[in-house]
Amino acid sequence: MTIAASRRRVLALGLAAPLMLLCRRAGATPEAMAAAIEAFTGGGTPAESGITLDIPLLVENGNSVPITVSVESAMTEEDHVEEIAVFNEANPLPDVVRVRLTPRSSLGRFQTRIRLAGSQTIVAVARMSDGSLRRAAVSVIVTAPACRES
Amino acid sequence: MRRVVAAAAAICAAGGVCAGEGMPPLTSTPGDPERGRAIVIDRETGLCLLCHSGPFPEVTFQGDLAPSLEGVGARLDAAALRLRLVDSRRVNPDTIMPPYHSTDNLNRVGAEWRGKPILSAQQIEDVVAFLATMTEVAQ
Amino acid sequence: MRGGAAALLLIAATMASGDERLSGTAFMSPETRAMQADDLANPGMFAVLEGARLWEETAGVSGRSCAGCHGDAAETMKGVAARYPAFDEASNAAVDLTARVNLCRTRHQDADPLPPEDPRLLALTTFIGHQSRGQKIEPDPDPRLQPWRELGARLFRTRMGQLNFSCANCHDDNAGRHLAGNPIPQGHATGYPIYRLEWQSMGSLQRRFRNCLVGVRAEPFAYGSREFIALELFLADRAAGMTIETPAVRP
Amino acid sequence: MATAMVNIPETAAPGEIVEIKILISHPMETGFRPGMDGKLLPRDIIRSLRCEYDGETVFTAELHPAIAANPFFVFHLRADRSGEITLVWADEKGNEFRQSGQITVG
Repeated sequence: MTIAASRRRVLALGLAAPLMLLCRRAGATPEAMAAAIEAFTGGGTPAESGITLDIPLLVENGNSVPITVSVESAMTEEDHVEEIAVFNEANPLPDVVRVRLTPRSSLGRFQTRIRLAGSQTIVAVARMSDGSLRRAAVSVIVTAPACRES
Repeated sequence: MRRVVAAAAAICAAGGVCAGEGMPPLTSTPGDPERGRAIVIDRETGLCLLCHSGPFPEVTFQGDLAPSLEGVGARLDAAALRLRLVDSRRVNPDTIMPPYHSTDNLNRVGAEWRGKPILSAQQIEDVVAFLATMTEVAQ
Repeated sequence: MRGGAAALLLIAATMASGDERLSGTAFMSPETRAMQADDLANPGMFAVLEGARLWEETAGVSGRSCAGCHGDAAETMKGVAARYPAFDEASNAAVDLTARVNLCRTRHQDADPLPPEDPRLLALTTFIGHQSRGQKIEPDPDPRLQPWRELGARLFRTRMGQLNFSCANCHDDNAGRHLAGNPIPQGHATGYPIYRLEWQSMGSLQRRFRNCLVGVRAEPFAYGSREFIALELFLADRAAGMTIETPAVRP
Repeated sequence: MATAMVNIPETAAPGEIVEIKILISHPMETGFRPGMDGKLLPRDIIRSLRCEYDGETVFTAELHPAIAANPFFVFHLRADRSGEITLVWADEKGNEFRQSGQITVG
């Protein structure tokens, strides 16, 4: 099994919350996120309801942030969630994760852990089997930016 | 490296805040309040808001180990502010405030920092100039 | 802040029992606590699994495994981490669990010691520590450890670095307050080795010490140094009776 | 090598919604982070995860570098027949890993 390499040079400054940002400057921007969402939606306009993005509003460490996306759906053959995509506006890349569900998923929901390079808005977009779209956005505050090694 | 020598500091009784104590300017160039503000809010230069809080809307997370900086310019004059920045231990030997312009009696300072004060004399003047403008207290 | 209310509840519950000491767990967000509490969500459990594998694996020219001498760790290692650092007769010194693993390697397995923070060393110490999860910290009372105890207590109160902070300045005098928004825990080492979100990996208590020392711009002590072992022993005394959580998750 | 801790229920009532949980041991190196030498560490991520239930793909995920180290996923299935539930995940070097569990419905 693989365990993340743990020996790295001690570089950070500051007190218990060390302060040196070792990431490259973030590459994603609100515009890059909008473009990625546009590519996913194909230009359709999502409804701002029927979907919930659950994420802590105040994040202790951007290296691991739990998120749950829940989409209201009967999850039948005729009417189910086909795909959910999560986007961000401040990491190096706008894409976070995409999942494809099936009627046998039984719930339009999944949970994972993501990285956030600083405070920003996270957007989840769901595409339903009838082609309709739903969207939820949450602004989160990250107390300690990700990608620092101390 | 030249030892940083503080001039004319009135040493007060332990823990006490004495009237009239202070320190004259460290440089002949007056401090720049704008540069001082930038130092105060910077987490790697001034480090102030790790422990203090204050009216700095752009800094989301501020500390609560030390008093708010709001109105500090009304409580202390420039000379008193300077003394506390240069070496707060002269006012209170048990203070947790780092000595910003003194390298006296420090222990195991990391190689990168050894013999160097946290802020230069001019940076101290900039911060003093800025803090002295902080005379308002929100109602 | 959602974490605040839950942490206060924990604090209230603990104070009712007459002990005001709190593990770092009490200062974490509900999300990070949940990550620690569920073994199937806690990445530290990978170190436990890897340690279990290494426990059975032979090392060095001796061809011996840990299990070859110590048998079933669930029985023989139960409570061991709760008593460390301990006095080692042969070297006439205090040794922590990490040093003990390496002493076993050199003395009994005829193997090279593993370098500090080596994933295998972390896995073995996490696995051994995990055998004491739920048990109370019970420091070794050996009187020969007294000089280490005193050194550790002194170091904890010694101001260091350009920023001139001691451990006690934060973890005794200002625990519960916030350093730029981050709550300062009481500094009880109940869950080491830990999976730290900041590191995105496992790390030892000594690595954590080094973080703090670098943070106050001090020259960190070396891995395995007398000073670090002494600090570990002092922290064990300070946390005596608290419950071992290895592998803990920390932000 | 990549191991994982997987939670697949062993039994379920017909039609019951069961939770599947997986934690994969993997650094998810983003390719944006410098190593000791100051050079960027090469990207190394788990790129995909899928769940097969009795041979049918019921859930897939496409992972990006923004997924945290040691990827963790929780999702659900409707248990309507006994069979094998297999989780399959792959990195970008072509390595594929799988772990299975048998679920008995009835």
